[in-house]
Parts: sequence; C-alpha cells; structure tokens
Amino acid sequence: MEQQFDTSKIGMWLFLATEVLLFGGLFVGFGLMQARYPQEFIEAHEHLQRPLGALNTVVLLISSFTMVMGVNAAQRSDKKKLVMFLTLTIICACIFLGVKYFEYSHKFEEHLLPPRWYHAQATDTVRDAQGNVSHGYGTFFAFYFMMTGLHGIHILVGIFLLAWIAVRANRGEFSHAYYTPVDLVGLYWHLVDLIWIYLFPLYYLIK
Amino acid sequence: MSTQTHSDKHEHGGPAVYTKTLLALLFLTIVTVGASYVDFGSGNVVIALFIATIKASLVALFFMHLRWDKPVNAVIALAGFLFLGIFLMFDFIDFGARDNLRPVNFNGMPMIQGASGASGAPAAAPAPAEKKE
Amino acid sequence: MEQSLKFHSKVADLPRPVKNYLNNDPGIWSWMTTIDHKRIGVMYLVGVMSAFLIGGIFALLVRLSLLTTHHTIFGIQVTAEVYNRMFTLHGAIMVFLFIIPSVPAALGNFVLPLMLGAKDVAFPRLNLASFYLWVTGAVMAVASMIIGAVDTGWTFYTPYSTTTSGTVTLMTMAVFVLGFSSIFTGINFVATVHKLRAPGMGWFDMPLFVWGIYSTAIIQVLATPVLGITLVLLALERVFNIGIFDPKIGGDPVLFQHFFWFYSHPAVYIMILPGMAIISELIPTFSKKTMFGYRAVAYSSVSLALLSFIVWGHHMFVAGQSQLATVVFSALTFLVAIPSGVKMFNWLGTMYKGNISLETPMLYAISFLLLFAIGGLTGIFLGTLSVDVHLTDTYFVVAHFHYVMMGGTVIAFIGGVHYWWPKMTGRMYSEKWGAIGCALVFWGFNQTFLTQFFLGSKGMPRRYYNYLDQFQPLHAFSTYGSWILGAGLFLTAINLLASLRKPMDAPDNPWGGTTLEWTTSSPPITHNFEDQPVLERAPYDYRPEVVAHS
Amino acid sequence: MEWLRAMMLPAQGSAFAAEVDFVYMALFWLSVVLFIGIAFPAIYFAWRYRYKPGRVTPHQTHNTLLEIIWSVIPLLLCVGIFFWGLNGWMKYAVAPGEAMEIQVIAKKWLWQFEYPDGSRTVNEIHVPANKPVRFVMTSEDVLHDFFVPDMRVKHDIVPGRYTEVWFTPTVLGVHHVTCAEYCGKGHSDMQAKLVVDNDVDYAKFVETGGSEWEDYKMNPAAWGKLQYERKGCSTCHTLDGTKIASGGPSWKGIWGKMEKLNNGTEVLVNADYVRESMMLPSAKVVAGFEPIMPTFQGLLREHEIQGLIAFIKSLGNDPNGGPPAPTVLSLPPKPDQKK
Repeated sequence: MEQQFDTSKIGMWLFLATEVLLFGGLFVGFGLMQARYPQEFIEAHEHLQRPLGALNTVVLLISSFTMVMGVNAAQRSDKKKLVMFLTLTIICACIFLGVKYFEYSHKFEEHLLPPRWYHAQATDTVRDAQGNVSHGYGTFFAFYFMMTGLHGIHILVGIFLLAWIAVRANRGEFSHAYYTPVDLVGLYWHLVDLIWIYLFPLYYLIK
Repeated sequence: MSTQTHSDKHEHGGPAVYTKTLLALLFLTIVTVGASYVDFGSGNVVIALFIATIKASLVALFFMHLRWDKPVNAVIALAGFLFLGIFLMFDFIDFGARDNLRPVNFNGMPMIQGASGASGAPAAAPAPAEKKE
Repeated sequence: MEQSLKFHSKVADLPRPVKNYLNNDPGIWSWMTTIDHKRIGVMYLVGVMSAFLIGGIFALLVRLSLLTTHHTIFGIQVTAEVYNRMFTLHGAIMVFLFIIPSVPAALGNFVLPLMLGAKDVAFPRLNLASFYLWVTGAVMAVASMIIGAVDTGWTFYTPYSTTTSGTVTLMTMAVFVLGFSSIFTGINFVATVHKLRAPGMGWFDMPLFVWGIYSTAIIQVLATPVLGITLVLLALERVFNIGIFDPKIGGDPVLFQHFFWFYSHPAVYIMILPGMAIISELIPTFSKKTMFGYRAVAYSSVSLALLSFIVWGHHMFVAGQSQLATVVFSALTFLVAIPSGVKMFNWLGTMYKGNISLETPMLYAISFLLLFAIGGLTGIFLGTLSVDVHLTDTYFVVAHFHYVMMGGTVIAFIGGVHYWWPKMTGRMYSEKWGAIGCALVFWGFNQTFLTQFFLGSKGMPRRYYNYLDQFQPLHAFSTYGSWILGAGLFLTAINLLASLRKPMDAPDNPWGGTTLEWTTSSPPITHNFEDQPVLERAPYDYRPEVVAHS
Repeated sequence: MEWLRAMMLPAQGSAFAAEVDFVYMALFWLSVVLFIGIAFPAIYFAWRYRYKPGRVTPHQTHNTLLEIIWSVIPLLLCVGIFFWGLNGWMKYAVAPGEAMEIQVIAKKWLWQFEYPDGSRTVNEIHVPANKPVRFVMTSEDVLHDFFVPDMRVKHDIVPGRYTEVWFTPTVLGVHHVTCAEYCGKGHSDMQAKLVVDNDVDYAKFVETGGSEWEDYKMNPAAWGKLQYERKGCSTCHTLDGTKIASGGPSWKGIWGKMEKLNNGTEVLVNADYVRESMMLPSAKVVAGFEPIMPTFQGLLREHEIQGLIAFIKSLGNDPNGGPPAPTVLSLPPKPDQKK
C-alpha cells in the first residue's frame, strides 16, 4: 500500500511537471509578446477589472485551503468533514467560474478579442499612419483568452474530479489507510491554484 | 497535532498550519494588489512576480506537502520550473538581441499576401477598427 | 540453429511452462483490454512496424520520383503538390508514429519491467491508455492523409502551415494526441524505474538499457507538453487567427520555430538515446565481457538528456534568430559531442579483448557504430557556424539526420528486435538470412545517404521537386541504394515473420545475457517471474566464477 | 586535393567561399581520421577477438584516466572548431558599411530585386565584381531562403521583418540563386540568376536593364518570350492552352479574342488590355480565374512590356472570330531609362 501510494504520487508529480510546461509555453509566448508590444499590453490590461481578479484569487486560495483540509480529514478517516470540505471546494470553483463568465461576457460585449475580431477602443494610442490600431491589443486578448481559458478548462476538469471524489468519499471508500485519489486530486487542484497565482499579477496587475 | 486517530505517517501539517498558510497567502494577495496601485516603474513586474513566487512556494510547500514529502517529488516539481526557465531564457536571448533592420529605400513593410487562416479572412484586413457592427 | 545456441547454458532449461503470456488468455478481446506490459509492447511493435512500412513506402516513392528529372513513378506523372505531400507524410509518419514510440514504447514496454525484475510497469492501465492514444493519433494522421492532404513538411513551419489548404489542423491534432501517448509512456517509465526495481538492485545495478530509457522518459515528460501547446497554438492560429505566429496580424513566425524545436530537438534524443541503450546491451552480451565504463555510459545518457534541452537553436542559425542566440547555441551544441564520444569509446573498450561472436544483433551493433560515427562526425560540420551557413537546409542535413535517425536508431531498433525476438516469441529466426538482411540494409543505406552528403555540399537544397541536371547522376545512385535498402528490410521482415511458423524452440537465454529478462522462460509467463527475482550480481559481469555461480 | 574539393563543393564565387571551403576540408580530413579511429578498432576487434569457446575475457570495469582523456581531448577539439567556425561566421554576419544595398522581396514563387536607384528586376540580379553587396530581404507571404551556393551564403527571409546577407563577388559570370526554405508548390522553381558583371557591363545593365535589349530591335516577340521566362510569367501562364492550378489563363490564341470577365462583361484582348493586365491585374479578371496575379507596375521597363505584347500576339489569333490583330506594331518609344 505504502509502495503504491508513493508510486502514484511520483506519477502525479510527473504529470504536474508536464502541466507546468504546457502552461509554460503560453507564459513564454506571453512574455515575448509583451516585450514586443509593451505599450499595447499596458493599455489593454486596463480593460481587465482588478477587483474581480483579486476576488477570484481569494476564492481560489480559499478553495485550496478547503482542499487541503479535506485531505487532512481523509487522513483522519473523518468521512463527514471530508465530504464537507470537498463540497466547499466545489462551491469555490463554481464561484470562480461564475466570475470568469461575467468577465468573459464583458470582454465579448466590448469586442476585446483576438486580433481578427478586436475593435479599437478610444484609449488605444498605438496606431499606424492610417489610424489603424496596432495588432498588439488583439494579441493581448488572444493570450488572455487562451491562458485563462486553458486554466478554466482545468477548473472544469477539477470540478468533475472533486465531485467524483466526493461521491466516493460519501460511500465511505476512503480512510487513513487508503486515500490516494483524494491526495492526487488535491495535488491537481493546488497546481491549478498555483498557476492562477501567476496569471493574476501578469494580467491584472502588471504595468 | 493529530493524535486523535490512529497515528499515520502521511499526516503532516494539520489545520493550524494550513490556516496560517491561508492567512499568509491572503495577506500577500492584499500586498500585491496594493503594490500595483503604486508606480515603481519597471519594479512593478519584479515585485508582482516576486510575491507570486512566494505565494506559489507556500502552496507547494504546505498545501502540496512538499515540505514533508520525499525529495524526489520536489526534484520533479523543480525540474518542471527549471526547464521552463531555460525555455524562457534562451527565447529572450534571441528576442532581446535582434536588430531592427531596414533597407535604405524603406517605404513601409510590403503587404503580406495569402489567406490568413483557414477561414479565408480577406487579405490585408489589418484594421478591425474599421469594422462596424 | 546450432550456432545460435552456442552460449546456451549447459544447465538444462527449466521445464517450459505450458501457459505463457501469449497463450494464457487467448482471444482478440483479451489482447485489446490487456494491461500486461508484454502484450502492450507486442501491440506497439505491430503498430510501429505498420507505420514504418507506410513511411517506408512514401520514402521509396519520394526517391523514385527523384530518379530522373521527368518526375514519373511507373510512368505516372508526379506533380509538385503530390511530391510535397509525399515527403511530408514520410517525415511525419516516421518521426511521430514510428521512431519516437519505436524503442521506448515497443521494446521498452516489453523489456523494461523484465529487466527490473518487476511484474509490470507502475501504471498498467495508463500504459494501455497510452497505446490507445497512439492508435487514435495514428487513425487521425491516416484520416488527414485520406480526406485531404498535408504539404507543410513534418516541421509545420509557419506561416506556410497556417495559410496552406489541406487538413493541417487534423494532422496537428493527431500529433498532439501522439504527444500525450508519449508523455504517458514517459511518466510510466520514470515511476517504474524509481519504485519497481527488484530487491537488491541499486541505481548502478540497473542494465544500461534501463538508464537509456529512463533518460528518454525524462525528456518525454518535460519536452512533449511544449509540443502539445505549440500544436494547439498552431491550430488556433489556423482557425481563429490569434496572431502569435502569423506575421500578417503581428505575430512572429520565428517564435514558432523556437516552440517547435524546444520539443523537437530533445525529441531527437527521445529517438537516439534508446538506440544507444540497445547498443549498450548488445555489445557486452556478444563480447562476453564486462561492460567497460558502466558509470560513464550511464551518466552520459543522463547528460545527453539534459544537454538536449539547451541546443535547439542550432536548427535556426540562418532562420532569423539573433546573432547572439546563434553563437550561444553553437557553443552549447559542441558539448553534445562529449557524452556521445564517451559512449562510443566505452563500447570499443568493451569489445577490446572480448570474445566476440557475430550473431545478427551484434552485426547490427557494429553497423550502428560505423553509421553513428558518420552521423556524429557530420554533425560537427553542421555545428560549425561558418560551414553550417552553406550546408543547412541542403541534402547534407537530410543525410546527416538519416545517419543518426536511421543509421543510429532504426539500426539499433532492428538489432534490438532480433536480440529480444526469442524472448518475445519463443522462436529463433534464421541466422543466415538475418546476416544477409543486415548486410543489404547496411549497403543500401550507405549508398542512399552517403551520396546525399555530396549532393548537399554541392548545393542541392532539401524538399526540392525539381533539381538541376548536374545532380541527376547522384540522385539516381541514391535511388538505386534505396531499392537495396528496401530489399534488405523486406528480407529481414520475412525472416522474422517466417520464424513464427516454427514451434517454440528458443532457449531461455540464447545469447548468454546477464540481465534479468534472460532468467525467465521464453516467452515469459504472464506475471514475468515464478518467484520475485533478487539481484545477485551486477549486469554484464562475465567473470567465469560469477557466470558459473548463476 | 583541389579535385576533391571541387568534387564536394560548388565553384568559389567569393573570397569568403574559399575560407569556408578551407574549414570544410579541414573538418572533412579530421572526420576521415576520426572515422577510421572508430571503424578500424570496431572491425579489427570483431575479427581479432572473434568467438572461441571457453575463452575467458578480462574483467575490466573502468579506467578513470581513459575516461578523462577521451572526454577532455574531444572537448578541446570542439572548443577549437567552435572558435574557428565563429571566426568565419563573423565575416558573414557583419556587412561592411560601404556595401551596395539591394532590396530583395521574395514571394511565391519569384524573386524581386530593387536597386538603390529604384529600378527593379525579377529573378535576375546584376552586381558589379569585387564590390561588397548587401541584400536586405523580406517576404510577402511565407518563409523563403536566399541561398547562393557559389558564395556560400544563405539566410531565411521572414515575412514581417528584414534579414540580410552580404558577399563580395569576385568571379565574373552567372551564379545560381535558389530558395532553400520550403515554400510550397513552386519551391524548387524559385530560382534566380546572379550575374557578376565587370564595370562596363554593369553600367550598361543599369542603363538598359540587360544586354539582351539589343535583340529587341531584331525580334520583339523573341525578346518578349525571354521576358515571359524571366519575369515569372511562366509560373502561371502556359503557352499550350492548358491551365495551371491557381494560375492564370494560357496565352495561346487569346490575341484578338473577346474574353468573358468574372463580372459578366467582355473585353477585347489587345495591346491596351494586355498592358492593363500587367499593371492593374485585378481590374479585369477573366471569368473562371482568381484575382491572384501581382502587379508588375515598376517591375517592367517599357520595352519589356512591348516585347510581351508582341510575344502574345505572335502566339496566334483566336480562330473563332474577333477582329484581326493589327499587323503593324507601332514603333516602341525609347527605352524607359531609370536612373
């Protein structure tokens, strides 16, 4: 049992390393494009609502906390608390997605979209001789949607995993002797949180 | 701090540690949001990423149990970030050192031909600004 | 037959078990749902061999249409579009469907747990999932060939790949899926090596094949996700114009090359490291001599894996990256020569004063030494900046990477298949025809690709449908070589398949190997070993007292 | 050993080529020595220590000194080669300030060159001998690569930005320019002629755009045929009535024909229409074709346009009606001398 638990954990960490590099490609692309269009990126990020981003950060941090409390409950074979904390985590995840939905629809309304659909805003100052705005604005939102979108997909997958774990926990399948799935889903969930910890300042805060 | 059930060697940390970690994370979130309202010039990026890294380390060490875990898992996690760092560093070696070449009789970049994407958006439509709903 | 049994231990084999992994649970369904690493390995072997066949046919067709300047194949006119699709499919199939999964997923799956004395890999179900992802990717790739066409070259360079018509999006998604198949294999093998070694087996008691596969798995885990995100970006660029790679809307096509080669250069080592790993098994076994410099070879595998991540820019010396980056990448590239050389010299050191018998696998091992030497030495030309400017994007590069990929990996792979064939199938093939096949492959390969070094240095660019008349004789010579190569491979395949008609006659340890897979029956039982093996001696220890004891 | 060099490498068109070749040949001989150093022991050991039943092999596990030797010596060798390559490459990478500049625009699938005086050529460059010349290049569609084997230079051409190569041609005559980065269907046909002229010929080229201009006076249609081949017309237009996929109409038998246009109207193919089609190709597109032809405004000198018109006319009338073509070609104006 001990052996299998350790093996699963190594496997999970290897998977998390691939996740880091999967997101990493997008972070590298974002960094290079920001270096290419510094002014555009600064102006474009003003369109993101800082309070909503901060709210989502807090929600995800709390969900991480409830998750780790859930794992702790599983280690103590406390079925009731485990189910409760998993439910709380799912609720936090749903709040996060709700806020994201609100933000996304706002962006769509204002046509703050990738280059092909981007509509110039009054505040966009980088323009060519004909008055066309730079592609950099659209590029910013292309990255915004790709990175938060990929992150959102991970949240969605996480909700399903958490629900699955919660159902199994409710059936009493986990105890201090066997809680590997809870631990692994927990690791996944923390990674999703960890990535958001970087996304938040990069998109909402950096000047 | 967890002797109420059968002592299990996996169990580390415990609610008190986790609560303290959460409070630290929330505090750092307030700090980083606050710092973003102050203009430090290019220092803003450094400060924001520095605080983010502290937060990420807290999550990894306490929530993800790396502080107590077998070292191999920490090595794997660090390897992920190390190779990401390599990727980023060499790309910046390229992008940061490119020269911006122009011919002597430069009169604007030539228009780039070809369908842009499979949907066949009209060629040379760089100005979404002109589109009207 | 009698010859191949010459190392066979004087001690009689254990009685052959009635039930082995092949006949234990017959029926297609039990194969398709199996989580036995040996069966998955065999299914992978069948799969990658089919891909090799398709890719090989495309290769022969490409060579055939280059035979003369008339561009006909059996009298049928080949247009430039058709030619471009053929070389694209040849490259994409060979790289993504064949070479990358060939040694790790087919042979590695079969042999690695046996070598470690384990019952199975760490995550058997993940292993099966990896195989089905491979099948899905293969089906998608074939579908993209049938319902449309891809003419981008296997490198998918933007902006050509974002603007050309055809089923590029489907093909990139196929490669994306294949990437995850590769990641799952990698995760599995790293965890297996860490946790499932037999009692008594420390890190430096592992066979060198395991070291090679372990290093490969590290690359698979850390580099492949970047390929995944690159292909997603490419598909998004094609469908939604997100403007990262397309210069028309403010993107940077050279950025795509960085993304692509950050994976695809390490991928070269996903291909060659397992090949080297096989050679490190073959040489001590057939030299009947202790592996010389075991630790040096093991470390060189790991250091090659790590170096592979910091040299990708040498594919882009003239592509428009900054001059600083070019110089840095050139300098780092030369470092690769050191661990490669260390391996080479240690193999020769192992052969020195050995007791060398030239069975088919050893013939492939010696072929590997010669061909990989040429592949490696021509790499020095390409790493040297001033010379690379002239040689890059010409047939010189084509010849160089075929010497490494085909002369290195594929030759080692075929050698490995011959080496473990008795263990996998329980049958011996004909040594005579095996040797003839090897000779034909060696000759045909050299005639095909040595010629291309001269074409390239003369200034023949790669991926050319038309060429200047002055190149015609060399092209024709190369094409004739491809026929010999094809004949040799065909003969080899027939020889192996013909052995399947025979009764199971292979002894448990036909070559006198010292690693754990030779201590179980041929073919092994479903759970690999009757009793959990305990490691009693280090691998490749051929001292008489040790051999006698075991 | 010159024959060996000539067997492996193209002619040398510049001093830089000779330098690259020297490094190449040095590496070649080094490789031969190292290859023998690997192949000989491999084959010799296989023979010398061939299998004998019962022979006992020595138990040699490792030799640290040997490992260090065969790590450090190749390392030193590699460091040396790196700096040698870097030394040559620096000359390639940095163009001298006084170099004459030619702008290169690559597109599917032709080369367009623009001289400092604004005059342009397609698929043919003339450069003066023994003067450094610098090519500043960009692409209008996908990646291309400007490769001159005789000069040993090559560089990718990237849409959306400029890259450069330079060399000092020293050998008079024609050298080959070829595209070395895959760019689609016409990749291997994307060739150009690099003509290295002496001062007199180069001055003449600058004046007329090419020495063949003299031929024009004798046979306008033949001159036009030359332009057809050289200016890239042949990439899209055939002379035998067949249609090239994503190309333009064949020129056979179109003179004097009433062509249906894709807007439903018709147009008579005469000198005016042909000229307009070269200058404003999208204005009147023949039905069934895409408006994909690039404009040749500024790319063709007046006498080249005249030659092409004469050439199309020489390909014959449409047999099914239309007024006959004028039989007398009006005298061409003086060649448009671009300065």
